[in-house]
Amino acid sequence: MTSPAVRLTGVSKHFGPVAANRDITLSVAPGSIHGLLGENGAGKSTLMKILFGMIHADSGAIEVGGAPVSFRSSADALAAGIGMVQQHFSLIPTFTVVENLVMGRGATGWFSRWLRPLDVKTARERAVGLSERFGFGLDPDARCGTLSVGARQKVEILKALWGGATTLVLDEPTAALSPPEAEELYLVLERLRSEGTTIILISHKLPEIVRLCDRVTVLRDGTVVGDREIDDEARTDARARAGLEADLVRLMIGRERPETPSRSARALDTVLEVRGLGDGGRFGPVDLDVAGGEIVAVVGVEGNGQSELIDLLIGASPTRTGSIELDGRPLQGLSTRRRLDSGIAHIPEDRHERAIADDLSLTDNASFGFIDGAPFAPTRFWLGKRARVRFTEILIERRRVRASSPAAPIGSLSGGNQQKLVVGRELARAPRLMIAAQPTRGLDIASTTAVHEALVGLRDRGSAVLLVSLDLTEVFTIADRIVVVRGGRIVGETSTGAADVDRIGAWMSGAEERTAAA
Amino acid sequence: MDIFSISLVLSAIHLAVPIILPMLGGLISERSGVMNIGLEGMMLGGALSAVAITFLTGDPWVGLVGAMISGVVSGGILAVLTVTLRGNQVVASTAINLIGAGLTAALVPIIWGIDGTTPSVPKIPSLEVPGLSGLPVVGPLFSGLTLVDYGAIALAFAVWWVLFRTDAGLRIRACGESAESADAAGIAVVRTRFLAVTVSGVFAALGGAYLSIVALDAFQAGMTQGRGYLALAALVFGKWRVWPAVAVCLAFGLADAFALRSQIVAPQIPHDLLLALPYILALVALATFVGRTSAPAAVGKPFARA
Amino acid sequence: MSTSTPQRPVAASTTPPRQRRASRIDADILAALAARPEPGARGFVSRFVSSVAPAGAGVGAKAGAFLITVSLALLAALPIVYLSGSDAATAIEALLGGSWGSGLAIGETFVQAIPLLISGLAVAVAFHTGLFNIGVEGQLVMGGLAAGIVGATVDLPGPLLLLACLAAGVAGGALWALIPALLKAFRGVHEVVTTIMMNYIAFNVSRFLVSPSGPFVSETQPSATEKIPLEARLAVVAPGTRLHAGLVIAILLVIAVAWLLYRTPEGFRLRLVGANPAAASTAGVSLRRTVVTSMLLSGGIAGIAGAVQVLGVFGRYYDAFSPGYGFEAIAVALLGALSPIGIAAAALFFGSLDAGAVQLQAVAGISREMVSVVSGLVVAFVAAQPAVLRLLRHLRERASARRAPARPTSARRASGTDPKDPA
Amino acid sequence: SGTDSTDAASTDSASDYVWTMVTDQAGLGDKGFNDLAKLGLDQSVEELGGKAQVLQSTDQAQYVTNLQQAVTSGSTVTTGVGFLLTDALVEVAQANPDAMFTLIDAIATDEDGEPLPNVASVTFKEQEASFLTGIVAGLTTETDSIGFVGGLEIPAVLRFYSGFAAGVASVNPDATVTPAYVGSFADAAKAKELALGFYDQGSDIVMDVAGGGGLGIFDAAKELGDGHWVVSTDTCKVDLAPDNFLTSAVKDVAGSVLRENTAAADGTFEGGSVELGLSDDGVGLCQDNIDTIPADILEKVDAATTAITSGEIVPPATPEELETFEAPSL
Ligand SMILES: Nc1ncnc2c1ncn2[C@@H]1O[C@H](COP(=O)(O)OP(=O)(O)OP(=O)(O)O)[C@@H](O)[C@H]1O
Ligand SMILES: Nc1ncnc2c1ncn2[C@@H]1O[C@H](COP(=O)(O)OP(=O)(O)OP(=O)(O)O)[C@@H](O)[C@H]1O
Ligand SMILES: [Mg+2]
Ligand SMILES: [Mg+2]
Repeated sequence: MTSPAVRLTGVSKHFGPVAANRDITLSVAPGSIHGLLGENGAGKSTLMKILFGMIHADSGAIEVGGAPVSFRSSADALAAGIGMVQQHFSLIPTFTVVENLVMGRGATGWFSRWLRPLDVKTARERAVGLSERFGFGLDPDARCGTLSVGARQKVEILKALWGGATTLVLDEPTAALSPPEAEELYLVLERLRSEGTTIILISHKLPEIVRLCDRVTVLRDGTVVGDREIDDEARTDARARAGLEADLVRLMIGRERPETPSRSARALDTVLEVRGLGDGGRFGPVDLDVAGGEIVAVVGVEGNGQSELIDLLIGASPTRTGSIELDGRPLQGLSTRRRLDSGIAHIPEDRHERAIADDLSLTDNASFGFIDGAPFAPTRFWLGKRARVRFTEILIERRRVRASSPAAPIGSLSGGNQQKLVVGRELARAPRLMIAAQPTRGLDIASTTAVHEALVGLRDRGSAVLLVSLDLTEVFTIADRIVVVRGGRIVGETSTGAADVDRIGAWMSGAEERTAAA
Repeated sequence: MDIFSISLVLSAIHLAVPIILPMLGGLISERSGVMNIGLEGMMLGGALSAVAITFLTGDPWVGLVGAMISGVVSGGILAVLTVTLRGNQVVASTAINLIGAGLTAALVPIIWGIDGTTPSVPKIPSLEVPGLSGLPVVGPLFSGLTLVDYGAIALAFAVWWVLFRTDAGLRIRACGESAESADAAGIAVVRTRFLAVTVSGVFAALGGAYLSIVALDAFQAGMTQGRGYLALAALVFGKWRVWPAVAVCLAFGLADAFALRSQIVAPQIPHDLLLALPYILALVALATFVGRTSAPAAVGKPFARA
Repeated sequence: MSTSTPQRPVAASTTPPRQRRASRIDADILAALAARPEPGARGFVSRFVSSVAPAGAGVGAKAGAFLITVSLALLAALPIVYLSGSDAATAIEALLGGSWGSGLAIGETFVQAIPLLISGLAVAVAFHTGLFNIGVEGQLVMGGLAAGIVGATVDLPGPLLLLACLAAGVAGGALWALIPALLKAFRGVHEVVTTIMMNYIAFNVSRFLVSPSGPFVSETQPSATEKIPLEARLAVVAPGTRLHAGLVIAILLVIAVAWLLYRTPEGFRLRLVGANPAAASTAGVSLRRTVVTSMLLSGGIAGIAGAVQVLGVFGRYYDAFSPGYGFEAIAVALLGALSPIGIAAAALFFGSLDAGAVQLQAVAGISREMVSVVSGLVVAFVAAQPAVLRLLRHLRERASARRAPARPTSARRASGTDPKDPA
Repeated sequence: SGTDSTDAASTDSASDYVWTMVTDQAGLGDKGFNDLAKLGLDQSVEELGGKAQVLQSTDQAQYVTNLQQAVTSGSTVTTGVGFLLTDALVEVAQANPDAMFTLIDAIATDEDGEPLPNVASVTFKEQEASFLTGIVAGLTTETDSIGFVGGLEIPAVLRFYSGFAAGVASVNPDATVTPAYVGSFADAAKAKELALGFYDQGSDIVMDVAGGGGLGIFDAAKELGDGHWVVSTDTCKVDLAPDNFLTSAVKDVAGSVLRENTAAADGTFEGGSVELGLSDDGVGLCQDNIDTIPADILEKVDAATTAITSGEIVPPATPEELETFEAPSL
């Protein structure tokens, strides 16, 4: 028996009073894909960062290829053949793809590091080579900030492989990918495995774990609660598969999988009416109607106009052509504040960028958009605090946010709990139209269900919901109608009941048009 | 008489170099993610050290080395405060400014027994470039500059080369854009920033030494007269890029030289307003064609591993 | 079926957008809000104070760290004391005696602290919005100049003239902040460079106006305006000292700024834009408007600082009356952790050093330059204060870990429990 | 350094005089009135005994504090140096009518403009001394172009300028004197570039009224070598550039401080104001290098001195007076 590619023994890590990892032992067979499952905050990323040398464990041992190692930094881990794709992008937006790839890896030795020009040419060739090998089609000189999320994820993978890693850690790599993109990634991972690379995959998506992994370890509250072999039977046989998934869910959350909300659409009057909408650039013209009591999902490969559509709807970018009407009242020309007041709510896609301010308290974060006028600001010179605290407590209760106190900075909460507060805040606007962009990205199963419940509840009370999502499972679970965007236009539309995944995939990738043209 | 002579250019260079050097220091530091508004204090340290060492050894070149050592010390202190101890970068820089201004002024009477201004010391001589200094029109340029002036441009080139052409530069800039990303890429963020901040002290100190043993031949309390802040402004103005920022420094130098000299040919214009001219022009330039500026993304944020 | 919300049409308590007096909010939540009991009643003062002091580490820990910091700094200053031929006891006695040793000394401490306090508030207001206003010095000078000019040239009865001078100070400072504000808001030009430029312009323009050929120079006193009538100045409030009514203005400003930042919608917007501009604009806050507001407020407050010096200390505008209050204010604001109360404490601390400096010179023979080194050391240790706080926390944890051997704490329990959570 | 409190006190216990001065913001090391006043203080200790005490101010708000501190610490005579201290000194002098003060470079008066009884205000007719330097410069220049570098445009600087320009005009009507300012009394690097500008534009003499910036003016002249002259102010500064130093318009601040202190020691101290000129030896031409000045020039200087002391010539003190000044022929 060969020694495991990676073995962690008795690893513990505390952050202040929080035990993120407790006495974890994990062994990964070489050339396998090993899944790591667990709810938000279970300690998956922490464990992998310890393996990658970015975090120092309080105790425990690491072996790589049978030999004990001690990593002082990720440089050591990289040198030992471990590459890692972080949960959050660790690319530098202002750098080009090549620069991101070679950064920190270019040269050794005083002279070549400080004086010799960086060999960009060779690096570029290598980048193009690697990119072609996996069919990524990346432009090595593009600035990463201009790339689509999918392309960025690809750069991250190249970066992890750049130094010739034999063990690759991927922390939720598909969270931001559309189904076709995720599919591409699966092929890459399978190919890497067949070439002998060991892969550790963290994910909240059970189907992909089952499809790819040879073995899976489940963490809960910082400890290992179980370990499962995944065989071909589970992959092929639907019953075996359902059984395995249920088993994993139980391990993860300690109870049965929560039920997904039912669908009971009853379309009412049109709430949102968009005609010929364009931003004067590559977006539009777009026509779109969303009725009350309806959830309409906008799907498409990331970067095909979803964020432009949202910005136009909320007034973050000016409407150049066309019109937007909410309950018959035109919105174009109104400021974001006025649009919120007219009944739009918005769960932004990138939580840290646009939905919350990490350093402010939960109370302040819950107050976004509620600070003018009653009930919290009866006059311009008074913004009450006690009422806002009570309001926050109500949100915390209703949305089951796990937080120590309304006064805690929201940055101290786990992502899932931050998201629950944001959802609660937006629901509290009693919106006529809810725009929910990737509302469950990175959330574990329980939190995802909670968000879905909220959106469905809103719909059932007669509001319109515009769901922008990459997660087709989510779309099929809660949406009533699906529109597909590509290149800034709507290229297909179907009711969920009649929807066909392959057809939607074809719309997204543009294959539909190509076949039509042919 | 014509004010637009080659000696105006020479004067502009003399006024620009003591801004260029600290600007380069600030650029290195900020590109690595540490805001350095302590350039002024570091300059004063360098100016005094240069004179003190020159006074002791009689050799201004050794004095220049002395200034660099003082820059290592002042930059090192800022690095300890901001990088090692993760203190607030603005507060730490302010401390450097206060200590720099106070200590240099206090040391003059302690070392020389007189207040304010030190005795004259040998200064770095200007360099006659054989052949070129005899040229018509531009000749004076090649006899009125010192090796340090050429050195400043060489250093600007070196900074540009290292920051934007080498592996080390990519590492430094990565630290300035996102310490976490740099860390994940295996870059030693703390070591890189420490080095960058220390080197920024050396550059600032050289700028101070330029004033005391190149432009002049003595140290005077407070002789930097806000050039450290001006360097900071030039750096931001130049959007944290080497050549645009050097150009801004040269423009400041030229505008200053022009404001000073235009009094000679046009004494009727209120000179206080003439002297404000460089700054007004800068504002106009900023308002019209310079526009949006954004700092390296990680500037001001201390970095700590979990 | 697990939808927890009852099937009821969405109801919002809201008025049409044009005559908005209320935020749009779910009627259900509004009802819950009304039904919910107040959280434990606390006195107004304690609530206000706790809201003014920023969240985070406990006040005790902060005060402790501050004391440690200052003690370390003074320890580090000892070599300077000996270098100056004095000894620790004399120096400390001189420093404390000169700043807190008598009514007169306390008055001096306050006189020195007032401009630092007010301009520290100016720096902080901008900082809260994420703006680094290095231009407080220039704004302060222009505020002082405007007050001095109005006081010397306008003919009004005393108290009215005083008000006019203060208003002119606000206007002068705000005007000087307007250009950087507009350039930042509409052209994205970094405020650091524009405010530095505005400083230099302020120094030159103000100097010109009171130069021999300038329009506002006094006939008897060079580089200054004419004196402001006594009745229009800030009166001395503590007889026998120089402590003037600027103190009242400073205290009012501390309250007003705290109020503004933590108790008004506008203050919320300022802090929100500082905390995360993209989130702010997504939440309907206009970045441009807020940036301009913040800079104007900052400049206006800086202008008051200048006006208060002119009206309370000098009785006329002097060129170069400010030794760099606006720059020192940056350290004061950050030392005070940007909270108004903290800034007041920090300003008093620097004021004590400035007032004590006189005795340090006269009694302990420590030169004014060395006093500046001592301030620098204090600031350096203040910069290192987070490290001190970390060290304290580390020591405490170590101590408690020794007492109670590690008990497993789950991530979940540590971050608070929710009784209704089914998990 | 800051305070010389130990100078003579221990040796001469018979006298417990405390001679105090309070500087303005420029402080010691200005090579101008602060340093000169300090010299007067040291001379007082030497001649009258007691001890000297210097209180330096970092900012304007400290003037009152420092002056009051001086009084409280038992200062015999407190000298305030510089016109910026006027308001503060008046305030403290009125609050301490029994204390004795000297004010240099300005006049202390009460609200009605009456001189204070316990303050000796000493001002100088800088224009008379600089008139003489103007004569030297006017007769020395070969290019008939003379530069004037001021720090800031303040009355004392203008007195130097007006007297100097008048002096030049009275001996060399063809020569021009062009004023220019650095914008600071402490920026030697800029002062140097300004002086270089003058020399580059054909001036062979530059007058330095730039305070600490003078260092730069001398450095410019040294760099250019022979034939580039500097006329200085306040003190003789031969040692800064022996080959380029032409002459200087000096102010006897030290003597005035000593005189007032002596009066206090003798019990003859009197308030009021004196304006010192050539006739009182309050100002004059630098004597340190007088032997290097050609005899024919010195002749003219002497003639002018006589004319000024007799009141025949009244050198202009402001640019306005300069406009209407009729240059006498000497
Ligand atoms: N740097 C840190 N400082 C303090 N606490 C931390 C830190 N990093 C993680 N934690 C805490 O440690 C616990 C484990 O976090 P970790 O990121 O490993 O979870 P995870 O399993 O990756 O969750 P997710 O699915 O949300 O990514 C959480 O309670 C988290 O709040
Ligand atoms: N930066 C900002 N972003 C968004 N809204 C703001 C901002 N500043 C002020 N406001 C809003 O403007 C109001 C004060 O300004 P103003 O009186 O001009 O507006 P208003 O009367 O509420 O609305 P209207 O635009 O209809 O006049 C505040 O009540 C606040 O709601
Ligand atoms: Mg994670
Ligand atoms: Mg209105």
